Amino acid sequence: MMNLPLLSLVTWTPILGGVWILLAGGERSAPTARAIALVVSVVTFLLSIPLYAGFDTGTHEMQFVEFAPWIEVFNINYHLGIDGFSLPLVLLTSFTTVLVVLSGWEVIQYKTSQYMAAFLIQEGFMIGAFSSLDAILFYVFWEAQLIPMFLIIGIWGGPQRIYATIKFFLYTFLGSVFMLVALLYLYSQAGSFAILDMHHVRLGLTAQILIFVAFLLAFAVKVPMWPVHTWLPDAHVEAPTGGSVILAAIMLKLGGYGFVRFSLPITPDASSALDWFMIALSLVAIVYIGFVAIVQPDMKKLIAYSSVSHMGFVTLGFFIAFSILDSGDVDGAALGIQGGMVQMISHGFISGALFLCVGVMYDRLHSRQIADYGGVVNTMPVFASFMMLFALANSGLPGTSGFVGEFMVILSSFKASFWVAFLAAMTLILGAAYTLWMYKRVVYGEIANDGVRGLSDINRREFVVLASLAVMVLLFGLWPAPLLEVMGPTVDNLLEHISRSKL
Amino acid sequence: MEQSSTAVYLWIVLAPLVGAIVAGLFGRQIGRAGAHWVTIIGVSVSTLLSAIVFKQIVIDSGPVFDGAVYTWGRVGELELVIGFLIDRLSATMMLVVSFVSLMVHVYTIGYMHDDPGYQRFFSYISLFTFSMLMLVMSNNFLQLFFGWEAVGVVSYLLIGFWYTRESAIYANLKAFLVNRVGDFGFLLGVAAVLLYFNTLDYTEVFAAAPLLTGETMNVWFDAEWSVLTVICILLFVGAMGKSAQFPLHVWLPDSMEGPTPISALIHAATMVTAGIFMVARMSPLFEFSETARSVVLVIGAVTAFFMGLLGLVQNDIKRVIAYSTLSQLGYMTVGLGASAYAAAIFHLGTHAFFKALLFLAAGSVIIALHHEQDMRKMGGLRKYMPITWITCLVGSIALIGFPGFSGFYSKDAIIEAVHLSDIPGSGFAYLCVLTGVFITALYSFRLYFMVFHGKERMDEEARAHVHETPAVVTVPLILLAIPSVIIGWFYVGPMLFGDHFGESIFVLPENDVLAELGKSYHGVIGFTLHGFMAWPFLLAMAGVATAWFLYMARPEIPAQIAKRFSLAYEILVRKYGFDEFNEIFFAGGARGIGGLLWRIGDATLIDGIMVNGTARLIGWFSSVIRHVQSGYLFHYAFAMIIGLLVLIGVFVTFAGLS
Amino acid sequence: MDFVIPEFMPAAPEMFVLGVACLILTLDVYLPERYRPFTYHLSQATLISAAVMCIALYPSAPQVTFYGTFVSDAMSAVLKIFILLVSYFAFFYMRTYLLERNLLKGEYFVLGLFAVLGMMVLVSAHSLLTVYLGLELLSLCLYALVALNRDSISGSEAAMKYFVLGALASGMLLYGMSLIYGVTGTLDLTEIRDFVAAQQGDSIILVLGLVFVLVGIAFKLGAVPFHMWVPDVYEGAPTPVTLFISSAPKMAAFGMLMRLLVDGLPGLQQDWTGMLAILAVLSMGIGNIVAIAQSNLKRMLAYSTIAHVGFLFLGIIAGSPSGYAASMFYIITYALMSMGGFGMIIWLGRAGFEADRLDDFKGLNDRNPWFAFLMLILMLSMAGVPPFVGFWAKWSVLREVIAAGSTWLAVVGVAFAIIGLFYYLRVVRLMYFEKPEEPLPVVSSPEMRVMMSTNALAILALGVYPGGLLALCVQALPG
Amino acid sequence: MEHFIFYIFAAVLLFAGIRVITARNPVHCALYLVLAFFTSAAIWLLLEAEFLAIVLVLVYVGAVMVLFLFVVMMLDINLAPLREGFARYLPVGILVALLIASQIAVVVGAKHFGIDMVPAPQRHAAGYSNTEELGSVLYTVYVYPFELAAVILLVAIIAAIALTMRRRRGTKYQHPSTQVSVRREDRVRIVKMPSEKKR
Amino acid sequence: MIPLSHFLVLGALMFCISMAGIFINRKNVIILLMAIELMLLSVNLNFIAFSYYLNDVQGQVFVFFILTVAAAEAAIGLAILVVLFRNRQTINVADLDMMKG
Repeated sequence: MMNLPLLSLVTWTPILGGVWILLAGGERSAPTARAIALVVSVVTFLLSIPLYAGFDTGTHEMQFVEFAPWIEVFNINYHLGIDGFSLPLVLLTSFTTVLVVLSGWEVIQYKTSQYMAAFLIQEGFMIGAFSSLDAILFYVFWEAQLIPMFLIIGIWGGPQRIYATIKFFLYTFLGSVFMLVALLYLYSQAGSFAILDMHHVRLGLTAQILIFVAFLLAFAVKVPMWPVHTWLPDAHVEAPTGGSVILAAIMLKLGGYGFVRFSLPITPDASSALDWFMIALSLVAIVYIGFVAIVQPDMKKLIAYSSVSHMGFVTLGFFIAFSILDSGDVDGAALGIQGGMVQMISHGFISGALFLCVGVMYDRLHSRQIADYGGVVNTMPVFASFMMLFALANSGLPGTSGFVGEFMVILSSFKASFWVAFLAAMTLILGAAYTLWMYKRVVYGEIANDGVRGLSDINRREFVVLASLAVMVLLFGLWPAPLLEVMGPTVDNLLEHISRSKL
Repeated sequence: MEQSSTAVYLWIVLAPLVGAIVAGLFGRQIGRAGAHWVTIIGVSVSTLLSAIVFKQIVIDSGPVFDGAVYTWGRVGELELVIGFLIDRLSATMMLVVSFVSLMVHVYTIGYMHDDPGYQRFFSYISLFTFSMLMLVMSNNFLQLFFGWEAVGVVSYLLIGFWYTRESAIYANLKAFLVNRVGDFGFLLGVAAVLLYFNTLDYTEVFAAAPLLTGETMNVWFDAEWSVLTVICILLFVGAMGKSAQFPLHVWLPDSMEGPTPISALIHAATMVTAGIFMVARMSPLFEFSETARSVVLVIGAVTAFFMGLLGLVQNDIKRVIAYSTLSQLGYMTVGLGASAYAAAIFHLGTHAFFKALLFLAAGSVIIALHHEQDMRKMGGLRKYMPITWITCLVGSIALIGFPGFSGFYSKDAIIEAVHLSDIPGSGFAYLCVLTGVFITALYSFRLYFMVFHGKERMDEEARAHVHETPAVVTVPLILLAIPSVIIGWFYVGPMLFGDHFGESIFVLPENDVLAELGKSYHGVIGFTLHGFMAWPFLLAMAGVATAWFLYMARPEIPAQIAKRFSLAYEILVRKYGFDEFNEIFFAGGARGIGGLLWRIGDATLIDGIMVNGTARLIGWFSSVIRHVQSGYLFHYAFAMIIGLLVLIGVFVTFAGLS
Repeated sequence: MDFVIPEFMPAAPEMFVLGVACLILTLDVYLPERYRPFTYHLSQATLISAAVMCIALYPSAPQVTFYGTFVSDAMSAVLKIFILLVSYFAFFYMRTYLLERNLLKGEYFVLGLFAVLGMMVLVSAHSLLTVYLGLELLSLCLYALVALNRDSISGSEAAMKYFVLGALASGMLLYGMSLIYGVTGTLDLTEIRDFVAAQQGDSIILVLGLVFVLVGIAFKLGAVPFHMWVPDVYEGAPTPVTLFISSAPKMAAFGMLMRLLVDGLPGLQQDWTGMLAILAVLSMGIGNIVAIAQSNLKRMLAYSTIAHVGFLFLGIIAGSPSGYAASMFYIITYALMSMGGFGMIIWLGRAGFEADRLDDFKGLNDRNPWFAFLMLILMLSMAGVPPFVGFWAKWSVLREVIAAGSTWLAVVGVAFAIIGLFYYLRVVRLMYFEKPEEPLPVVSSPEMRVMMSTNALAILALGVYPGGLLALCVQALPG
Repeated sequence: MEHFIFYIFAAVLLFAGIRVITARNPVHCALYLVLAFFTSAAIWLLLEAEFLAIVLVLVYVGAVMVLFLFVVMMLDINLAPLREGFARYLPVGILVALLIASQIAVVVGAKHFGIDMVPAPQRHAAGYSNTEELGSVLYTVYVYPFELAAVILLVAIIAAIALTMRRRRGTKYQHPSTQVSVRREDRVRIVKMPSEKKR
Repeated sequence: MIPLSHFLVLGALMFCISMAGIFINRKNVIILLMAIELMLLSVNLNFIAFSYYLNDVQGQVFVFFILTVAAAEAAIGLAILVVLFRNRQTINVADLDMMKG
């Protein structure tokens, strides 16, 4: 088992599967395309399970490392490996893709094979990005995955899809090219593209700050942080359900992942010098966006904004760590960073689930406007209970995964400053306000119109999708220990690393 | 009987949960009977076991149990666990909670028997029992917070049970949000605890508390606050939310919009006591912060008095009881503030019984009148439904604290305690609670007279169908009436002056008012008799008399008073305008800010100017530049030559000069 | 004076091409109509076999012959090989296009071959004289090719503009050469280098000459402000000729740049670095920005060429062998991409219908997914999005310019790359997100399909594994 | 003396050059260009480049300029509209030209190429032949460029033909092959007839 | 003895005159071609002057080739001119603006 190149398999199976679909799939053969897509995604998921089973939680070292020279001239290598940060995200990706394939099952009628192929290829690229240890390899995966998503939004999206998707592509590209410059600069300093070597290159403060800013552009756009978040609502609203799910559940995580993999370890001094700035941005995201979400008339937009707000906790958790470290409280810092990571995973489940819920309704009524609904519970009780669970999870109810991350981050931010914690904790009120108010208007109440009256409750396929997510949400809410255990050593190592100045 | 193990405690908690899950997920399969059987069995199991535990811990004064069930998560040295702390306090609470819930379950069979959401309702209330038990049995702040929020959610579900009613779903959202405001403070409190104690485990925190008395933290720019004060106040904010203390009380009356007196009862008798319990549990912290306690004291006093006043002008039978609940909660809080924790808990217990009794009675009245809740359409019911009448009378007497009835012992103790307390604000509090007694008597007997006496104001066909309610309703009434009368006799001694709570409640000797009180305590009889000579009794009697005068003898006067003091009346009817204020200021304000940030911030500034603006700028620029490409040879040549000129100028001439 | 027969072998490919060209010329006159295809196949065979000869004669060390007027080194060999291969593709497209519109004339291939000869001379020139002659040979052929479709109004106009501006540019080049000659007293590039290295004091006249020479180079590459001919010529010329002009000669021009600046005037490096920096920024800026406003694909690609030239300069500005290698990699891959782009236009068009409006690509995904996919590859590769080779091209020049310490240039570059992405995406958007104007399926000959697919998939393949080509370029330019 | 000659010719050359680009009539322009060629040929003679001077006259004046004139005549362009709006661009043109000229002149002026910097070489001996010297290197050292020049000329020929030659209807061509291969029978017919009787 | 600089300045002047001729001349393409010839002439002057003062024959050789190429260039230029005239019936520079932007 262990001597198999698992990571490569997990990365390339879906990509090759996608190509296979494209070759096999004329437009006639939608059923085949679906079948292949499902098989491939499930296989990928199964392949990713041994990663967890065989993962040694005792060490922070990279595991399942694969190494092969790629571009010898510039010492660029096909170098894969995962640690406590990557593993959960890889699993999340392979898990979510299965659901996405299912969710698009008979909903997508136009160019089904291209749709399925796009998602599989996307999956491969994302897993590759999470598991590459070579900066350039990472960058290639990071950029390449824009292409399928660009097409997904543009081809299967809503009326404003073209504006949305081009905005999405340009925004993200804008961020990443500056990251590329930073990476190249680091290469000129470190003489190697290996991420781990970059971690140890010594840099002056100015250089660090410039690099940090370049990275920030890339990751902040991806996360997204205020004020570069405006692509997200558009993209989410216009994207097909599956697109929104992947976007929210995984692509945003690349941003957070970038922070812990690049920004913090490579530019620790800049990060601690600018942590006030990052914290401020995160708080703005949490509060400002929370308020904005309240008034959204469009469900997807509302969830999109809530994503921004929740991702604010991720960045907050990451950067609160520094001021805690100064007081020498390593556990407190660890609490913050782990909180951020947990928040990413749980947000993957919850926001994905919520987008799927909206998708379920959209498939029936072809509207995302809150005003077009009301009293859905009368006709779709089962669906209503699922959505209730996810709504509560979204508002951070203890016992659901949504609580864990926010709880840890707030706890640690209190260690840094009372007022940071105060503002962060506002999410308890705001999150509940926008989520449950939407729930009230959409699900509760008398049947609003004939559209709602004609609704049919979720079918078996949708049930499976939502139920599996519900299980995850509850599992990690009631027992996050395994997750924390996986990250533990990696986080400690990171803290130990960033507490040493590079100057 | 041997010491019971973790398994037992787990069963106490899980039995209702199992019931809830079964009834919730497989309600359709097991049917209505199945649903109520499975849940009732579940709750009975935990009631039974709680009783056993109660016997072991309290009566046989067995050892305190403090143990973890499983590790929820570990971050570095910090270990977050799910576990139980079973001492005299929690044992008592477990018994109260499970018993009342059991009653509710039974009663529900009758009350809800023709409701489509029968199974769902049972699963909710079982779930509620589970969360409540988790809350009281917790041995750490994490689990406490978990139960804390869980009960909040279940109340959200219960209030919104009839989800097609606009009022209901408005009320449940409001309830949840207001509770969230409380939890907001509570969570910060927990965070503060973690910061200063570096653990969330009760025992460790309490052990370390005395060491932190000197510690101060900087909250405002330069104001140094005692850490414990900050922690206690933050935690108490949570209690204010759950226990509906002023100004976070607004959700409770609306929660009466919920489907049934049952949900109301759930809130009145059990959920709202979570806050009281929590403060009592945190006594080792509160004891070290006088400031915090006076805050508690004042808040409680305000609630006790002003919420009572509101009860006077309500006509909805459930709302009257709801406000009385608020007022009584105020009493408990006052007790806490005066560090008469035992008294508070005691009042909590007695109140649970007689208030449950009152609610069920009201419910029975409502059923009898086919869901008519307006007291102005009632009257003279005593001949139609004697049992309800008697039990309701018992309940009311207990409520106003007539010596000998359970309410008297607990309430009187609190009043005395406040009298003895000397922390800032105690004087004001004493005044409030005294007058509160009068108010209490007034509104409860107003209700009693309007419903059961006087002329029958209900319409004809309603009267035709009025009759005593079935046994499933009346039996619980009787079962609750008995303890409402007698329970005080047995427990006033041990609970207030004995060591019923033993170590579980910690009081500093210098402010142990109950001990002070205990000096003059010579058994139940003496206490009772002394009650007849005390101010509270007289005030209560005055209240009853006034009620009789206004609503029996001269029913027209209230209207004139209302006209005479129209302003005061208006204020009361408007409930001091809290709802309007919240609606406009908070809800409206939030929506306003949101809209503003969205349209101005996101749409206009960021998207309009920064993003699309840049794009437009580049587009414009390009459409301008492209005209340089005029198509004319000479322009092209000219461009080349200018280029040449510039290059020569820069690299030859300037370079040559410099 | 005594005369020794010079070494001919290094120049064998050139001589071979020349010979066959003349042969074809004669055949073309006397061959009856039905044997005409033969000339085409013969010229294709010539290109391939010349390429083979280049590989066979791949020089281990630079060989200078013909009394220092000709040099054959690794760089020239590599450039020649790719010039020949690219021309092979170009001739193929030329034939398909001309056949469809029955404009086919033997002169196209003859002139094409002579142009190829000119490029080969240019890249392996070792004296100002041969540089000039090669350049003129190339340019004259191109002028003629542009105008060769005699009935096309735009063609003749384009040719005229191209000719006048080209002559102006070569006049400036000559003036510069005269000054350099005047100072150094020699035409041999190596001797010039040694002279400049030896001479101290102010080299202001040399710098003046350098300016003029640089103008000539910049014109050939189409760098701002000497780019004005590019859009008009690209639009006006017959599409296959545009394809030809935009691919192979760019490599030759790169070779010329290397010869004159790097072989000849390394002593003035900081001067020409500064000049190139100005031109690079201008080119990247103007090229990318104006391209946005274009509605004609040929013009759009013309401006994108200008932008690409700006990027190409970055590597040379780096001023290190690896930097030159990066630029070489850039120009080669660029040639591949632009060939594919124009090939798409040729393939989409029919007799009487030039598919050079952007709107002609609407809904291509519905009409023919495979070709839409190929075009997607081409566009994104030009935009520099991985995993296509265009990314590696940008990557390598950026890496070099950063290594050379002028990170600001890299930042400017990527900033303009973002603007560039916008108009490439517009093409993708038209193909994938819009409905076709006339939904008739796209017909194409099998060999056309093969050529296009090879072209585009090569870009993908090179993107997945660029190592080989990168290594080749690096070793082709030793320190 | 030399100076005098030089300045005369320089002046004429400049005048001719200016007139080339300013004269109204293209024919005049061509003729001024011819003048320019002549004068510069003379200046080259001062520089002892006799061969080139002669080539310039023969090839340029003899061939190229004739070609120009031929084209000018062939495309009979009406001269009237070809001039208006000329003056408007003149100032800026002159300005730029002068700017560049002055910048170049400063560099190549006396400061660097004055007589004291670059002394004039002594005259060649009487027997010296510039032609011979060129000829000796042209086919040996410069054989490669020479071939290239040949190719360029070839290309020029091909291009010129390909661009301009077109077969018109009704034009008559000679066919030498048929002319050569004609037989007597095709041309003359022998008729036998009896001779006339004498009376 | 005439200093080299005189020849060079003369060449520079001629060069600039011809350059000016190319862009101030808005009407007649033929004149552009002539201006180009003039430009080459000035370059030749430079080369010859240098080769004389350097006493080095290469310059003259270069001039020889420039003359050749210039002839070829003129031929092609005129050919293009003819084609253009046949298509457009004009050789007015200001009319050559079909393609722009």
